[in-house]
Parts: sequence; C-alpha cells; structure tokens
Amino acid sequence: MSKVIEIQEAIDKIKDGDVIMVGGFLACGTPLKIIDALVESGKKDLTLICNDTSYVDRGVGKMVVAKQFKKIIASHVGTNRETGNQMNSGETEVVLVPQGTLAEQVRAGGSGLGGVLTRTGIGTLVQEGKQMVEIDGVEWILEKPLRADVALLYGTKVDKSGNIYYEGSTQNFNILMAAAADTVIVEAEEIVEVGELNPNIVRTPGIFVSYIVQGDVL
Amino acid sequence: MSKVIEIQEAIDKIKDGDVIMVGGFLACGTPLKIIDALVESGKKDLTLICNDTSYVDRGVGKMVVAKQFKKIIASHVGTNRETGNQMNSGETEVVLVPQGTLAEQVRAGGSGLGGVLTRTGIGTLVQEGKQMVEIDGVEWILEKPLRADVALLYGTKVDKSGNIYYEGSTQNFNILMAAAADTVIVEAEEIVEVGELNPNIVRTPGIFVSYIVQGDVL
Amino acid sequence: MDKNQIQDFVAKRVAAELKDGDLVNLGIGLPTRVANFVADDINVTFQSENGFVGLGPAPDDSCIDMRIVTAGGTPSSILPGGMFFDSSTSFSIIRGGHLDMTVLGALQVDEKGNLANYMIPGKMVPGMGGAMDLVAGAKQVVIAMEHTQKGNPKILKEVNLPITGVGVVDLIVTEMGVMKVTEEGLVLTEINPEFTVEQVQEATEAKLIIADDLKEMV
Amino acid sequence: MDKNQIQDFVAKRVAAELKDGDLVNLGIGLPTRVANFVADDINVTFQSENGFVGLGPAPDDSCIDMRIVTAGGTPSSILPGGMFFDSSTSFSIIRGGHLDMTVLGALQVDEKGNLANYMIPGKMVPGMGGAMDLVAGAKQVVIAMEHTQKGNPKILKEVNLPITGVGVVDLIVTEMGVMKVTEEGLVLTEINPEFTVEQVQEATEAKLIIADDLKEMV
Repeated sequence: MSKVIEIQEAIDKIKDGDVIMVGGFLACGTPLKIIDALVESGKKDLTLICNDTSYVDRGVGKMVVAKQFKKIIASHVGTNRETGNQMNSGETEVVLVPQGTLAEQVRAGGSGLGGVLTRTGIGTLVQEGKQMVEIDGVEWILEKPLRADVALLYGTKVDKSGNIYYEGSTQNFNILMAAAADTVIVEAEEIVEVGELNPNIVRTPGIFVSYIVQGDVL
Repeated sequence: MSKVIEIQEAIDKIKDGDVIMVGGFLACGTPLKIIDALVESGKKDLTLICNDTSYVDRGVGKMVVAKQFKKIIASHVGTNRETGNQMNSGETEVVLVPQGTLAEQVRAGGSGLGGVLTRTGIGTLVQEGKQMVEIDGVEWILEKPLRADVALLYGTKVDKSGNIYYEGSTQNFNILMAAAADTVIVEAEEIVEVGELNPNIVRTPGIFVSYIVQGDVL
Repeated sequence: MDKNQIQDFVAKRVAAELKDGDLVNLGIGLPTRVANFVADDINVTFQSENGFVGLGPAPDDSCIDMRIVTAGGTPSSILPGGMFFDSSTSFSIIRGGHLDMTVLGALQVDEKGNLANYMIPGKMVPGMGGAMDLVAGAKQVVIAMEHTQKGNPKILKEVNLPITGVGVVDLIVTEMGVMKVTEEGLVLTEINPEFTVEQVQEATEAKLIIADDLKEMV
Repeated sequence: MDKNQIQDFVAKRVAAELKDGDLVNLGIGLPTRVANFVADDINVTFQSENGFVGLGPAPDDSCIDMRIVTAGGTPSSILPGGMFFDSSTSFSIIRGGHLDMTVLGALQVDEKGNLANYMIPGKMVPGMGGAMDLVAGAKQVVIAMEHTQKGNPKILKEVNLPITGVGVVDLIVTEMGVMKVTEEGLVLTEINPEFTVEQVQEATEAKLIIADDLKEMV
C-alpha cells in the first residue's frame, strides 16, 4: 500500500483556515515544492507553525508575501522583512516563541503531554499571560502543546510506507511535527521501496505519515 | 583525544551510594560487561534507575541478587523474583513508575525541563502524593525530572569521541540517559575511529559521553 | 477446550476487531497470540514498546539477533517497513494517541471499565511496565483473558486490586463471550455457543446486560 | 580599527576564554568569527542550534550541500566526530546545561547582566530564535559586540528594550575592553590600550568598577 500521491492531491488536503506546521530551518528541510504549489493554490487564512518565516523568495516566506497567513507562530522572522511589516501593521498576528520552547510544544502536542515546563523566557515578554507552575520553590513557565491540521515535511529518503531518513541539518522540526498533525504529508527527495531503508537509521516512523509527494533533489 | 578506558577505571568512577542509570530493556541494550564488573566490585548502597530489574542471572538483575541497591526506580520488576522479595521484605525500596513516564522523567532531567505533565496513572497509586497541575480544566500529574551521578550505557558502534550508533531494539533508555548523568560511560560492542560513523545515523552525541569501555560482541 | 485452545480462541476473536492500517500494541502472554490470527487481506502494524514498529515473528534459532527482542525479552524480528526508536519516541506513540488498539491481559476488570493488571500487594509486584501508558493513550483498549481465575470471577462490579487505569477498558474478550463496556454497564454482545447466558453470568460478578442481538462468538 | 578589524579583535579576545573540551554555541554575526581564533592546542566543539554538533568551516562553492547549513542559513560543513539531530535534541543540549558557553551579540546589556537582543518594538522584530534558550541554559553567557551603536552606549544601567534574559550575562567583550558582571556591578578587567579608562566610561552608561589589576586587552 503506497502513500505516494500527486502534488495537487496534497494541496487538496489543505483547507482555507487550516493550521499548518511546516518543517525546516530557514528553508533547509522545508518541502519547497509543496510550498510553491501552496502559493500557487491561493489557500488563505492559514495559521503557520514553523521555526521561522524564511526569506521573501523561498519556502514559507513566499506564502507570507502572498498574505496567506492570518497568524504565524515562529521563533524568528528577521530574515523576511514582509513578516515584520505585516506584524507592525497588524495585518498578520505574529507570535514569537523561543525556539527550544516551540520544539517542545510541538513534541508535547504529538506525545500526549499536558505542556512544557521551562525556565526559558522567565522575566521576559514571553512569560506574560502564561500559567506558572511552582516546583520545589522554583517557578516554571507552562507552555501549552501545539498541534496542526496538516504537517508539511521534508525527507531525504522516504519509503512508500512513509518511513523517513534525513541527511544533514534537515531533521530540525520535521521529526517533531510528524507526530503532531492530523494529516502528515512528506515531500521526498527520493522515494524508495518498503524494505530498502535500514530500520536502524529511519528517524520518522511511517505510521505518522499520511501521504508522500515526490520532490526535487536539493 | 580518545575517551576509551579500561573497565576497572570505569568501575572506579562509581562510588558507594551513587545514583546510577543503566540502559537496556530486559538486558537488551544493557552494558553487560560493566554490570558484571560492578557485581564483582561489591559497590553498595546504590540507587538504580533502569527500565526493569532484568533476570536474576543477567544484567542489573545480578546486582539485585548481590543486594547492591538500597533503592530501585523501575517500571517493571516481575522478571526478577529477587526484586519482589526484597521489596516485600522492606529490604530494598522499590519505586514503580509507568514506563513512558520514566522515559520522560529521564529526558526532562537531561533537557532542563521542570517536569513532565502526564495523564498516565491518573486515579491510580502512581498519583499518590504527587503535585497536580490543572490546565484548561484538565488535571495532569506532575512527574519530576530524574538525574544520576553515573549513567552506564550500551552502544553498537561507538567512535572514540563517544558518538553512538545503535542497532535493533537497543536504543531504549540509552539515548535518554546519556544526557541525564554527570558521568556517562558507554560500553561499545565495537569501537571505531572518529570520522568513521556517518553523522546522519549517530543517535547519541559524543559530547554527552565521558568514557568508553570495550564490551563483548552480542 | 484446553488452555492452549482457549487462548487461541480468544486471540482469534480479538484479531477480528482489527482493521486495515491499524497500529496495535499487544501485551505479553495471551495477547501476543493475536498476531497469529490477523486476516490476510488487511495490513496491521505491531508496535513493541521496547522500541520498534513492525514487530515480526520469532526468528529461527539460526538467525537470532540478541539486539532485537520483544517487550517480553524474547528474540524477535522486524518486518520490512519497520523501524527502531528509543523509549521516549515509543511512548510518544503510545501516550500521544497514535495507537489504534492495545490488547492486554487483566487480573481484574470491572463494569465501569476499570482495569487492574499490574500487582497483587504483598504477593505479586511485577510493576506496570508500559501498561498504564497504553491504557491512557490507546484509542481502544481490549482485554483478552480467560474468563475466570481458578473458577473465581475476574470480571467484577468493582476491582479491588491496585488500578492500572480508570474507566479505560472498551472491550473484554474471553472464552465465554465478548463484553462491551458502556455507560449502562457491561453488555454481552457475543456468546460462545458452548455456554449458556446463565453460565456466563454465573462466572461474572458484574451484572451483564444481554444485547438484544446477542450473536454467536466464533 | 575599521569595522572588520574591530570584529576580529573582539572575536579573538572571546576565543581566549575557551578551554579544551568546551562545547560552544556562537550567535550569528560577530560571534561567528570566534571560531576563527580558537587556539591550536585546544579542542573546542561548536553546536549549531538548527541541528548539529561539529560545525565546520563554510565549504568551497564546489562542494556546497544544501542540506547542511548554519543557524544563519548559510552553507556549512560538519567535522569528523560531529553528528546531526532534530530541534528537540538541539535544545535539550542547550537548555539542559550541556553547553559550556554561548557567545551572542546584544542591542543592550546592563550592569545586572540583563540582555536585550531580539527586538525593537514597532521597528525591528527578528524574534528570539534560540537566544532565550541559550541564555537560560548555557553555563557561561558572553556578549561579543561593538561597544556603542552609532556613538550611543549599549552597556546601560538598565536595559529598556524587551529583555532576552534576566541577569544572564557573565562577560562582555567589546573593542574597548572586557567587563565582568558581578554582584557589585560591571568590573572592567581589561582595557584596549588604544583607549583610556575615561573614554571607556564615557562610552558606557553603566558605572564601571575598575579592577585593581586592570590588564591590557590583547
């Protein structure tokens, strides 16, 4: 049973207003072909959960320019001036989250945990409005789990059942987001047969993956 | 700079009264040679953090028989009747922890998190005496992070800087414990030169590992 | 039926609950046998909480790899499309709601779906292992067991041993019948034609509600 | 000194703080240059928060792998003994206290060790990226920057931009000198002989305590 679909079928899984998670770090490890097709599609009112908003001409940065997001949750938006503009004008809601916290929130969302207890952001704007938990006299910020309707991931080699092997610094949020969305679509640099991947080096289990799209080779 | 030491040097790093974490699941992925040397050494009053207490004649089970633990934190002790005997007689304190909770507690200990928020164990003995955290109307058990003085781990292939690659179901708690102890000693089936391991398939970074001991081939 | 036949009969009936694409965790003992009765025309993946998906059959003596064992510690194998992971990933899968079903044994189960299967205080203290996480996280919890223990009912009005999970059980399958846990109580939906309804009720402490369309268990 | 010389001068001085075996994370910009000045006789490992340890130099144009980039998004390389991981592992390392040092830039830093380096409200909103986790988790936080911004002091009595971390800074290195954050305030321990103590104080809003054994910064 192969999970491979055409890119247009993948786009059809995403509805206006959906919350989407997109893997990648400054577009490294981002499913670029799916994102380009998503720009083309004109889907709107989306909420983005992603490490950053990339550049104006690459990855999710193009979607920012195309104003497809009503809300963006990210750790860093400084490489895309358009995000800052939309944030300052109030056109797009931008929630800045410390990167390690964002990673744990996504992990918690996929792992059935109630939240994340971290010291990161204590005494900063990040703490504002958040529930605090005192443990043995120390205060911790409670950060809530994050989940999405659709996760869009990258994989270096993906077998037809969805097992993913990553090369280089492309793992980043992909591994975490795979568990935290109702529908998970991975763009593969290379699609291989089931059984071709060494089970000791797969990092994302195929059981998390709904669909696979053939991507371009980086 | 090689981290490889003789087994006796490894044993010398452990003091009476230490808290030790030992990787493995029913001795699969346990550093068996180090544990055998530890039985030989007669170290005592140790606290064990391990998934289980294995069998009377294998892995940490032998240390239970040799009465080297004053306290045992584990998810399962049913395969070693001696643990149950010592628990019922009050000779050894045994704390039973749900396996997933134990994994997260060790992970939290190595990751600078304040604790684990889980629904596992709600309404059971596990909940007793624990701090509860209410999040959006739902109650979660707060489980505290675990750390150890020394972690004793297994690795299938280990390079001289301590990077570990695992095969089969040996990863289990090894990966988590590597980050959660002051001193980390790994027993390698095979020791290789730095640079010989593909950086995409290493699972435990050498930066966590203090020392390496040559083990037997399974 | 002898003990062996009873176990196979129960396991076979549980297997009929499985659907194509399901991800399932089987407890040790009787539940393990469920894997032997999966229909040929569906694809079911088994998860092993010690660290992999794609649990295969026990290997021949000639090809045992001590690095690949079941959660019961016995030699195992991995099927094509499977992969290995660590204990935190394993329980992210379990606690995170990614398992379609877990099949477990029980010491006691009651009409409210409470389960006791991890200890008899002062007597048998195996520990909960992964069971508390499994019942907390799996979408469906099926109890597969012999109906009575030495003639004594195991299906009670209220469990009196330490609880593994509160109100977690969905379905109970024994050699006498199939019982569904509902708001109203235990509904007997299928009965082994070797027994009468009266005989089943006699062997059950909880009051059984007999389904209008009570079927034969085959 | 021109801008380039200033940056190298500061980076070189920061590099002198490094010890053999250190694990270090360098921020983008000036801090990145620290890697160029590590003493030959020590072994320092650089962590890149986007997912690896063993950060190597930028590759030649001929051998760029788009799968291996720095946290700044530029092509990078991995050294023998390095390894790749996901964002949760990356921040387990950072938040978990495994980093010996982080070197970051600053918009403002004050005499209490408070740091502001992630936004100027309504103007520049890059986001904190990994900075809040880095200052929360690293054993030593070093600020490497130019002493003033367009002639205006950046080392203040009290930061007035949104804070990245409260009381987190240990050491400030600029082209004018080296300042240590202490309970009593900022202690100038080294001075660039091109400047007088008066000049340094004039360029600094916070009151400097001059070390008894004030040294030349080289």
